[in-house]
Amino acid sequence: MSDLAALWAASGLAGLDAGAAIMIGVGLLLLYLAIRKEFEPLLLVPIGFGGILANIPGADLALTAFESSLHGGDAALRAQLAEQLGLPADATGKALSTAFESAGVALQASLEGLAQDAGYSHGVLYQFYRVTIASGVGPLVIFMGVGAMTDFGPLLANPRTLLLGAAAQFGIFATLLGAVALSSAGVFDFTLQDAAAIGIIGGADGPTAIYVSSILAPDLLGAIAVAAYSYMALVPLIQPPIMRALTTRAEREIVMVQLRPVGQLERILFPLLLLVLVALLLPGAAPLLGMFCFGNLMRECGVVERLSAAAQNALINITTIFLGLSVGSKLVAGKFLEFETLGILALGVVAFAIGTAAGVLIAKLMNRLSKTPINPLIGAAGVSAVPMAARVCNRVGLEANPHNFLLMHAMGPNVAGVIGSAVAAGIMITLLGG
Amino acid sequence: MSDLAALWAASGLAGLDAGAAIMIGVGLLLLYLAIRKEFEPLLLVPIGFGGILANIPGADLALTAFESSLHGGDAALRAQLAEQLGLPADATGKALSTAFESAGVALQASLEGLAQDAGYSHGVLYQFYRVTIASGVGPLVIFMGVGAMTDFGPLLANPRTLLLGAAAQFGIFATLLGAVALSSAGVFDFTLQDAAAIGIIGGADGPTAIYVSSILAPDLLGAIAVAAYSYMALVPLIQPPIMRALTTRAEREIVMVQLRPVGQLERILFPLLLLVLVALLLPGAAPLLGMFCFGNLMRECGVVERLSAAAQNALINITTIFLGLSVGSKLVAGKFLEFETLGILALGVVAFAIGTAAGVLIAKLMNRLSKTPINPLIGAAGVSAVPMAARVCNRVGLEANPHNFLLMHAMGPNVAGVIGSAVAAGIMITLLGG
Amino acid sequence: MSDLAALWAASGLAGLDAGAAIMIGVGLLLLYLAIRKEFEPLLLVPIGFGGILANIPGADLALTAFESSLHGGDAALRAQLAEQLGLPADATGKALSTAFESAGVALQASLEGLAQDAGYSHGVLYQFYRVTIASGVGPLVIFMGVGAMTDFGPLLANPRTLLLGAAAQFGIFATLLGAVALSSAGVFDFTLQDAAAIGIIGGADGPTAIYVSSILAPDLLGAIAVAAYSYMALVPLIQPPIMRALTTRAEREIVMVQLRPVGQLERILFPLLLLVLVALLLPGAAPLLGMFCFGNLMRECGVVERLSAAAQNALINITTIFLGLSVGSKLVAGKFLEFETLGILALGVVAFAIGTAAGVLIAKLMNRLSKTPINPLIGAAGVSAVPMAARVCNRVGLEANPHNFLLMHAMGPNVAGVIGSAVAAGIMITLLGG
Amino acid sequence: MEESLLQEGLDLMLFGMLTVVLFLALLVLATSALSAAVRRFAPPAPAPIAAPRSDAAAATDPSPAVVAAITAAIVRHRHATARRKEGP
Amino acid sequence: MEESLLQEGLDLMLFGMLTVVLFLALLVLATSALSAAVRRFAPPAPAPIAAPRSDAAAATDPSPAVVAAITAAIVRHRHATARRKEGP
Amino acid sequence: MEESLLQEGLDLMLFGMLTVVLFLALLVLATSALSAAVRRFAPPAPAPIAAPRSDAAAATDPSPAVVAAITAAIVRHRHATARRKEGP
Ligand code: NA
Ligand code: NA
Ligand code: NA
Repeated sequence: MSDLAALWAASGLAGLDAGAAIMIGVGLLLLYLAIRKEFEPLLLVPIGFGGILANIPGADLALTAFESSLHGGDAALRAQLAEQLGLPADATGKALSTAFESAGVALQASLEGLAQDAGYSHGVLYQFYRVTIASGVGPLVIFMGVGAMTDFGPLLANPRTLLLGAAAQFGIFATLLGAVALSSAGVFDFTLQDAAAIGIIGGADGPTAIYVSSILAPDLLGAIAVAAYSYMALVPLIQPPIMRALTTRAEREIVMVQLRPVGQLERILFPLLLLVLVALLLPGAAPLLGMFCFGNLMRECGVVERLSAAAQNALINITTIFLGLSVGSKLVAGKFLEFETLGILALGVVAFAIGTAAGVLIAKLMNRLSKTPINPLIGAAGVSAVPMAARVCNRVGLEANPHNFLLMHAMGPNVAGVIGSAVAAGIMITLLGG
Repeated sequence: MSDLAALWAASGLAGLDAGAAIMIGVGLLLLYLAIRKEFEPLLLVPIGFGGILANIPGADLALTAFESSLHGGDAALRAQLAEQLGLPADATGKALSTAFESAGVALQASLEGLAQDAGYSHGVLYQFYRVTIASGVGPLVIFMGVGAMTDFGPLLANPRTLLLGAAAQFGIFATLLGAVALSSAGVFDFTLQDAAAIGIIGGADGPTAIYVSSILAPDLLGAIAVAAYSYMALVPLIQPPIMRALTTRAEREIVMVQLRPVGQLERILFPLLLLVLVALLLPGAAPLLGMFCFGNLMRECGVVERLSAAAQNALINITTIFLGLSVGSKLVAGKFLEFETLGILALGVVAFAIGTAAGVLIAKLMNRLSKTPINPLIGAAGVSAVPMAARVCNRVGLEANPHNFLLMHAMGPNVAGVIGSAVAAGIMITLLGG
Repeated sequence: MSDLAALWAASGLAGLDAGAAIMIGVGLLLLYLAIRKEFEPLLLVPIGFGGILANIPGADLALTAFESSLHGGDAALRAQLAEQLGLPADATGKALSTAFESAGVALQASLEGLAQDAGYSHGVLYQFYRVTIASGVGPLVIFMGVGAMTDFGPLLANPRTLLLGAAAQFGIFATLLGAVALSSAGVFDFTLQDAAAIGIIGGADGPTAIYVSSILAPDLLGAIAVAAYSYMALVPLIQPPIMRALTTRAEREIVMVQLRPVGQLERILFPLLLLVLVALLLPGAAPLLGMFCFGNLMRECGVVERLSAAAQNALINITTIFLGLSVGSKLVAGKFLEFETLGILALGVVAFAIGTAAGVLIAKLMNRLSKTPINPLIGAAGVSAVPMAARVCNRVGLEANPHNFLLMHAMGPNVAGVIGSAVAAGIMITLLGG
Repeated sequence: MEESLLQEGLDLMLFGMLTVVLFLALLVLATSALSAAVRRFAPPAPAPIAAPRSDAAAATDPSPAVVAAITAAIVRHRHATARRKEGP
Repeated sequence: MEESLLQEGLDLMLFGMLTVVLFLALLVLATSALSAAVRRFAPPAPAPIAAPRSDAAAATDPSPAVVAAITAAIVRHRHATARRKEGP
Repeated sequence: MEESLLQEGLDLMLFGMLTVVLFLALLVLATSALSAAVRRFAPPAPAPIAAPRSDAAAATDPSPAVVAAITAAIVRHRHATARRKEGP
């Protein structure tokens, strides 16, 4: 009979609390959005599934050995852990967790060792998290693959569009300020680091958002990644009203000059130029932009097709699977079902809207100052969300003039937006990280 | 001349003992079976080769730095290690090993550090083992890939066949009892954990067997994995006599109802349904079945083809290479050339036989109770060994009726057997693990 | 304003010293050679790019947390680190580094932990280095892939060519002696380990050179890998003059006997034979030749096509990317811009030349002793540099006799050279490693 | 230990087998309910069970000779890409 | 903390946005200079911007039917290779 | 150190080179014996040395035009699959 009792005690139903149930529901909702609504499915399918796995009561897939041991009923072990942390033997699990997080690396390792000695082990999702996100490697490898998939041709043909990519980053910084203002007003309790990580949602770049929040605000990573990918998927709904509101029909009808052809040498030299500028001026952006330029150089140099193909296929796909599951491992009730998450979701959509507006307005300004016409719609592509935002520009443009194809013109600001948010990320990590 | 002496002392011939020579022979035998007899070559080629590499005298490829240092002649280091382990300075290597295994994580790390300081390093096969098996990650990634390759259509068209997959797991538990009985009788010396890991051979599922024994009985892992894959390859020899003995010709001639088509929505919802049931009732099975369902969802959802292809190709192939070599690293003389290994091999084949018989008999029972005809041969497919067992059913069925194709009907119990043994694995890990 | 000051302090321009600037130039030069001159681009593109990334001032991508912390200005942390290392609180960064390198594993881990507690983290290139090179795994995986790409047919058809592969390794040992002689003469300051690692450049095998120097001379790894790959690319320039100087036109015109067909069974048994010989006689070569034989067995056995394809494509390409970046991480000014590097470059080209000459001369000798004709040009292919050296033989042979195709005949010594340098590597690691 | 090893093994067998059967029986019920619900509320377009999605694409059915030629080309292509162009 | 959180946020916004704009403006200048230099000293052979290198290979332009057949064959081939031949 | 560095280097060269030559000479003998045994006890079906297994499949030998079309299709297919459909 003891077996039956043990099985029941270990079963999910016995351990299920409201938080875990809600989070499993959130995971299913993300899967629904990803599969049925095609919301960025490459990331949201693994994230949603990882979120469900992380919340299975009793399985502890997203926990370290130490965290698992706090769920277990071993009083002697607990007293031992508490003693090492300088707490009384009857300290709550919450108190032990908090003390653990502020402990040093050596003490943490020692506590994990004690938990492992007692038979607890690291959950598999935690192991994925440690290797792909805590190390910082996962988003960088994705970024390398994105670089290997990126065509800088349209940008090189019209380098002015880099300014549109810069303008759209205003969404990031305005949102940062908004988060800080809401905290100052006492609505939320975000630190400056939290605010920066939330702002980066406005960069509309998944790996950048994951990278920044893994450094500045790991506790918010789940909510930030979900918001970033969800809003990237919602770009076709969020952007068009703003684009229409800020432009006249005449502006939307502007036909742009045919892009000149770009040769291979320019394509090879551009990632190196960008790398050197980053190296000299913004080393904080070097991990992200360095890997991005490396991927792009492999693509364009024409002599390492094997490596470029690996970066664009096997490597990025494998990394995406584990990165998604790892992000999902952060969707645990204690960290996601907080009032702050609502703030993150609200601020995220504001960030997208401001970025879109800034891009369009600067494009209008450039149109005044320059004699080469720019259709202001392509400013909206500066938020990145490659290539969705560029397609939205194209579609809104076609509404105004059915013969005016803006897609290629919008690809310039679109990839410029990737560079822009990586630059913004580098600045924030330099000033707030460490 | 000292060079010559050093080379000779380091050479394999100087260090070769009978155990290593026999194990190299065992490795060559596995390669012969894999290549010439096509015994599950995807696993047995790496396992056999890894077994040879692990037994090269003096190369210490499968050993940690600490284990390597015990082979070295450094008396001062040895005294230091013995002192930390609380043993006298002249303790034997065996005594040091035993003390090391029962030491805590912190002390083990400290001893490994001392050995590394003295110039010893972890062997490459040990490193593969630590990353793919000790972490538990390798079998889970394989299981994800298997999920991405699994077609649940036949099972969904005829869900009753899940019961056949359940019935065949009787082989697992009967073998467990047999192993325990032999231990009680004093023939072998298996613990309950060992018995459970041996029983899982009857699950006819390689990754499940490796996963369970890596947790419950790491010392037996080599023998268990070799038995599991060898008997999976022998399914065409083991099963038909049992199938024929337990059925009449009339039963073998039964023609089954054509399977109904299964739509995509059912295919998408099934892995989610299974996941939720596992989450609520059997969290111990969550790692295995969670990854399996994740792979299957990627396959069926239709929006992440890139990831599904990666899981089915690059990722599973790469993991298989390293998993096989890691299993091979456990084929060292000291652990494999034991009387227990004979017991494992004998019990393994019994497990297959009992599982086959149980599947066939329950299919006959279902045939009595239900009016929809079931050909009892397909019960044998419930052991899994996908898709070999289903092909065997088809072949034995064609002997009786050359126009009766059972393949698709047998795929239902076949994949049900995968679920069934993962469930059994979860129960055993919950009750006996940790 | 403090932000502006912080950004400037963190910027590359503020931190740029001459060494870093020169090394960035070296990285760009390597990229130029790789892309424009097609110098082994698969390795030199990642190595060159990694070299640039490693030298970005302030980004610390190639440093551990401890090393990064020495660049930071935290005096309290520094005093703490110095105290643990038994140094005065005002010790220089150089002194701390030196003390760290000679500290034990446990103390190093503790110091890294302190640096991480203070907010420093391991750079991404350092993480790649630790996983692919420090562990020894990267070169071995590449070697497995090379094995899976290697056709031993020509070698099996004419096994005598193995002796040419042996002869060409004289380049390795002569260079070792040269390096030692220069050190004895006081020109350089190479240890015996350094000399061996430099000599291995003459093996003309990238992964072997990286593997050996990662064990015997990690500080020289960057220069050695760059020299090895550069000279492999320069084989078409280095070898022909030597080949022409040492042979008469009549010798170069020798037509060789058509190679016999080689069956699958021989192809399967050869890697096993080689493995057994290595196991018995030279376990020090077991990691390299074991993985090489494993790859070749997967290729030839015909039953694991999936695994062979993975080893030849996804796995080797992914590993090449990270291995190249990791080698690049060793191209930091402090270690590369030394007078020793010039010595390595000079000795490397000598090694190639001696190896080429030895191969040709032994082929001439064999031609005297045997009645089956051997074109002495194919002796030059014994240095390996697969398949470039074989192509060079073919080209030089065609100059003498436009109808004499030596390519297939040269493939025998070419792959024999791979075995030969792995054997030499094993000897050196056995005698000098640990 | 209050129970003998054999008793423990017997317990484990009984509970284990029972749990496996109950779990899979529950899965039969749940799957049947799921299928019924799906077929009621979202009837799928009929598609033969043995045909994976990709076969639909293959329905244009090129002649075996063409398939053979194509396969050869693919093999050759793969082989070519797998070749060791430069010795890594 | 001498500054309020809000003040810090405002500073960060101003400096951050300014740096982004300046960096990308510098990149505009550098890129334009680069392009000018390349087109002056190493004029590229003209190639339409929208055409990636691989399209050149596609210029033989097989008929849609042939492409469909080939695609089907590739899919079938991939499917076949992806199949679980032996249960790993 | 009883020997000078130079003496050690010389020793290492002599022993190293000798070992390499002896090992590969032994391999020549063993390989020759292996080949003789295989050809005696299991004579292989003759196959030209330069033809890897896959070329057998290519023996149906489609015309260059067909191969070109197929290659284009494969390249296009690969390119298409490599494209960044959704921005990961
Ligand atoms: Na952006
Ligand atoms: Na099973
Ligand atoms: Na060589």
